[in-house]
Amino acid sequence: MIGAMGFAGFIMIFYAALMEGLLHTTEQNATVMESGQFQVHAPEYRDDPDLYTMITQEVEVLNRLQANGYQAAPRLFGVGLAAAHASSVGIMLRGIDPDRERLVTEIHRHLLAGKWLNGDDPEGVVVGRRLAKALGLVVGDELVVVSQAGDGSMANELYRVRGVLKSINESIDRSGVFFLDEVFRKLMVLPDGVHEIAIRSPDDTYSLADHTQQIQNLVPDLEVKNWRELQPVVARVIDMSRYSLLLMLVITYSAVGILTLNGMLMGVFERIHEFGVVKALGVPPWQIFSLIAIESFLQVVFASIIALAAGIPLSLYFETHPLDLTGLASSSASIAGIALDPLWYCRVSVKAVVDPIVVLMVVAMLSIIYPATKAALLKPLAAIHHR
Amino acid sequence: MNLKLNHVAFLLFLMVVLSLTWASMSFATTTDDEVRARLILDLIDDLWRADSSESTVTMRVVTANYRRTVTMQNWTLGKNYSLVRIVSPQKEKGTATLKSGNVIYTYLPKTDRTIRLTSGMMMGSWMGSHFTNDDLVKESRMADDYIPRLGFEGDREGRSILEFILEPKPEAPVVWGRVVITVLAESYLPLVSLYYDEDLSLVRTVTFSDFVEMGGRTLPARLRVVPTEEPDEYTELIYEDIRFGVLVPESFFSLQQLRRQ
Amino acid sequence: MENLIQLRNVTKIYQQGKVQVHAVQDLTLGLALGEFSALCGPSGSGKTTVLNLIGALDEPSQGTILLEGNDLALLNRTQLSRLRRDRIGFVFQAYNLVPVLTAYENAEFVLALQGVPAKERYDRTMTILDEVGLAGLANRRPDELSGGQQQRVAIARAICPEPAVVLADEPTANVDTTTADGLLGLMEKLNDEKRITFLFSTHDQRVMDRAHRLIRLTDGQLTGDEVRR
Amino acid sequence: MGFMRIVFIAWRNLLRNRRRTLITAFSVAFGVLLSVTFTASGDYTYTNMINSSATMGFGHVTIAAKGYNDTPTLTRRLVAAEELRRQVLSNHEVENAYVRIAGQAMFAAGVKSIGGQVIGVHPLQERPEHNLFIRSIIQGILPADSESTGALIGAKMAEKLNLRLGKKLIYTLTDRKGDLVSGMSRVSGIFQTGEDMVDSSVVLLPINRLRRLLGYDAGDASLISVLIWDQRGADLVRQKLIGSLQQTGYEILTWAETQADLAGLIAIDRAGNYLMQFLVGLLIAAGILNTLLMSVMERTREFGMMMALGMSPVQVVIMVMVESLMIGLLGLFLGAVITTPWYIYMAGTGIDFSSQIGQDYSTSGVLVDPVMKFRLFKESVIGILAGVFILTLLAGIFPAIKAGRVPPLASIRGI
Repeated sequence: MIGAMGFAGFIMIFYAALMEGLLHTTEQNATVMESGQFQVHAPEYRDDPDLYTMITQEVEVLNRLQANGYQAAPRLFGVGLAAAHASSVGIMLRGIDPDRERLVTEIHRHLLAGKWLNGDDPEGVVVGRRLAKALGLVVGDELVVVSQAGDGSMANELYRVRGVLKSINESIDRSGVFFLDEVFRKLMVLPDGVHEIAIRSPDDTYSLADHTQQIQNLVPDLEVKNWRELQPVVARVIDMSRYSLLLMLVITYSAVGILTLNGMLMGVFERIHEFGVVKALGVPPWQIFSLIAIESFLQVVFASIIALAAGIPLSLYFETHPLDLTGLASSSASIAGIALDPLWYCRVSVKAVVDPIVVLMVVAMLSIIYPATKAALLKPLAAIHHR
Repeated sequence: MNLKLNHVAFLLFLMVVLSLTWASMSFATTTDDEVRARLILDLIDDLWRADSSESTVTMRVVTANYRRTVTMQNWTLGKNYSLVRIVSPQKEKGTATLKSGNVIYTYLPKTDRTIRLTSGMMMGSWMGSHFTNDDLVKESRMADDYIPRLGFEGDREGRSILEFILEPKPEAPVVWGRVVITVLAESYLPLVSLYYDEDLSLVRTVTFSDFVEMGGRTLPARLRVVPTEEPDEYTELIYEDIRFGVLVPESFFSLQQLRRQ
Repeated sequence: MENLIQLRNVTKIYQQGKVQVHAVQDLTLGLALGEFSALCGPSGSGKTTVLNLIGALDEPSQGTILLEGNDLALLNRTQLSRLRRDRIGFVFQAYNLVPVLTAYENAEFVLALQGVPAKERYDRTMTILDEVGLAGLANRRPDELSGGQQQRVAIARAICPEPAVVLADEPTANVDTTTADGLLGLMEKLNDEKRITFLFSTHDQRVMDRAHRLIRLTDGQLTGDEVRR
Repeated sequence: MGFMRIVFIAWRNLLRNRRRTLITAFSVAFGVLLSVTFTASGDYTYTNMINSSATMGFGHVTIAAKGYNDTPTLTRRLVAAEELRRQVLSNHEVENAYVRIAGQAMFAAGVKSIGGQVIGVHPLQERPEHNLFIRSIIQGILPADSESTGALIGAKMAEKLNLRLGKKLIYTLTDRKGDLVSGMSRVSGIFQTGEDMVDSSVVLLPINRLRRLLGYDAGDASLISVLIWDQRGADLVRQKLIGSLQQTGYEILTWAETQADLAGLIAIDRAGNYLMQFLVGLLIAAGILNTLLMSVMERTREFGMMMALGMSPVQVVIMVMVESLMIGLLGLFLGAVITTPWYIYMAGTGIDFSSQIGQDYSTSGVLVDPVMKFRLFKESVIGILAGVFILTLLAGIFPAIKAGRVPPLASIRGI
């Protein structure tokens, strides 16, 4: 009995942790992969991403954000052309500061081949997956980048492919070329200013909206958007998943509830004979009821301990050793253009651990009311002869 | 997806700009007006572009974000071939654009690469100017695409002028809704051309000035393009020198030649 | 008369915790066809052990047991299972009917195990039920029968397959005197009419009184063997 | 003892403790409900996504020029595509097939321009159910015929290029030799799928005009988009086409190859789905195991007695297994009873999440309606049935063996 309940609790904890992990991973993919949780732009930039619509005094802005606990990464963008092996493709040039970027996103971890940007290698660039395919690029290949620089001149320079990214999102896959920010500035003749600052909040204690407001207060003249506003489609997909997963969870909990009910009912009914004897010895009904209640409670507590003892370590294990579904997705998988990391992590949140235990306890205690009442009110003789 | 590719330098703006305006519209259609218009436009075209030419041009670009001045050399042969090579500034020296029929290449000396223009780059700015690459490519088709007629003939601002209205043919793949060209009545020298969109709103204005004698002809040495949306910006072309009838062989307009410094 | 059952120097030692219990010690005993005998002695004297050994439910630690001349030690589990099914009838102290089966179904249980065809099974079972006086209660479940009636079903179940011997472990322990008399009368009649061999274990005086042979056990040793009739 | 008798006794045993049997069966029934919920929403959603993506131009199966899938340029031609299409259509699995030209293009109007994707179609052949763009028309019509100057463009592109019905759209693309060519169309219709990416880049043009512009021969195209009756048959149809089509120089791909991202998403989602179902299955199996174990322990004496009477351990094991299976079957039955109304409701009406979610909802660039609905494939039903069957069988093994191990001795020594 305890074993069965403990097992149920264990499965529920693991299940809940997997669910949390799934939602969290999707959310992470939406933010940590590339966009960051928040982005700051010059007011008109998002409507018309012009090379000259920049955030000025970026050093001051970055410092202010960092002083308030936010990790912030500056980014520069430009459009141009990349040519290699006799073919050419339109590209989006992205100038970033790898040291700061690392604190905001995890794009540096999503390389298909080669290495991520490094300050020691100014000629090295990292390109998107489909772009590499379209141009037939492999790590080490030369790449000519052509663009119109900030002073109207022809920007063109020879680079070397340092790394090829895994699927990140549609835009990066097809056209992203990453440069060190100083390399980008030199090529594009843009001595100062940035187009975008991506931000990661230090903790989850505030809501997204609160953080957005707080950042807005720090940079009153700039436009601040959180990832839900930046990627409404992804936000909606996640919402939708959340609702359907919630539905699944409710149904699963009900199934566990029925099992527990079953177990508790059987457990009490089986011992009705015993209770009859106790009652014949003169124990009053309310004591019998409490006896059953306390016993059941202890059982559930034991079961919970088993559940926690088994469920938490397993979930924690899968928190660091994700289920690898890479083999299932032949090349990549994406939701609304955002690549999906085919690694399934557990996430051991308080909710994922407490909810199943609470459900278990509530169901168990509810389910003994009927048999315990019955046992308490039973006539001693009938009870002794019960089956 | 295709990006809005500005900034790939190409060619031979001269030829484009000019022939946009004065392309010889060589085939016959009906009205007397049209016949006359074609005749005059042919004359203008001859004025500018003999079988071959060699010229030096300075381009001045003024935008809200930068000003720049570029000097370049330009060769043409017939309607199909042209080659432009930048002489200054030093940073861009040697950058060259070759137009051969429908194909356009750009040579980048800094990286020693030649790039062929693709459809995605068509609407990009040429050399940071107010011309698009598309402007350069489209010229040869101007003749096929528009029907000219004389819209006005008489005095305007104290000068005797002719005003031609070019309407695109119904199925012509051109972006303009109408082009209006004003020339001096006695010399057929161009004064101004106006480009309208399909709703017949003015989109850009090209004015011609500084009529001087060059290469044995009288020509407007200065040409200025002003986009209607940004009236403070402009691109100006100034002819330093032009010679006609120079001997340039077809082989001159080759990829090998393009790379030659 | 040839021995139906032969125990030769049978010893059975149980390991109970750290203590070795000598349940049966060096017992030699023969049982003939048609006997109506009782193993008697106080609790713990080894009666049940002897029945278990004879019923092939347990193996002796030493000695040989022959049933109809077959050495039980030479048979494997399946053969023993078959032997029990075909040659031995059991009547238990606590009736031990299958609670979900009716009186009839319980009685025919072993016949069904033997794979006797349905028609024959029905005829034989109904005849026996009639003989034990339960023909009218054939469709009742055990919990709808009195203790005596349940034990009659158990007896019917034991004799239906016409076994060589019926082993009855304290058959009257759970019933009142009148019922016990009735049951003993029934078994006596079956022994008499059908020549079915019965071996009881008992410490019930009524049983001892009616047994034709009394085998006394004390602390697992044979202390008396008295043939009355 | 015959098998039927064992079944019979097992059945009686289950009836002995009806409440317990019923509750256990109900947990199985719940498992069925859960499994159906998981599987059916998956079956529905995946089919929906796959079919939607198939109607965005490439079909369930795509026949394209070799290498086209990797680098979809207009220089790669599928020669005599019209003839190939006729051959494809003779397969009865094929619902329809469309010859299309698809490639990158630059679209311009006035001084504005935008890069995008051109799809050349036969307007008279196209059917709305196989063409997302036609289904999504909000203004005007598809070009009248394959020679027409009309164009069907996305609402976002219309907005960006400032276009209305009847306005001129210039497109520039690279022809079969790689030269730049331009064409002109007038907007005949505007569509809106709700996804900005699609609505700002796709333009449908009459195929014959494109052919002339690109220098293609009359029967040439980029690809044949094959729509089949049932998306699950894509691989099969592909194999069949590979076997039956003459000519060479083309490749045949399924949606899983042309829409690898979508296939990946579905594969991962499905794996997650299975894992969740597996966990729930484990739970339910544990419930059955618990019940059976309890009932076996209760009946230790009974098993001992039966074996004393000559029943073999194997028969006892079978009996308990049969009990387990019966619980499973009963659970299936109850499951069908409680699942059917739920399924009927969900297959018909579904749960509408649109109040929680805005309108332009899409996944992997394929539109999905925000209604959670059900659909169950035959093989899924069989899967669920088999799953429950195996589950109850597995759950029964341990208690059954335990029952079979009961020594017959226990009975005689009892009470």
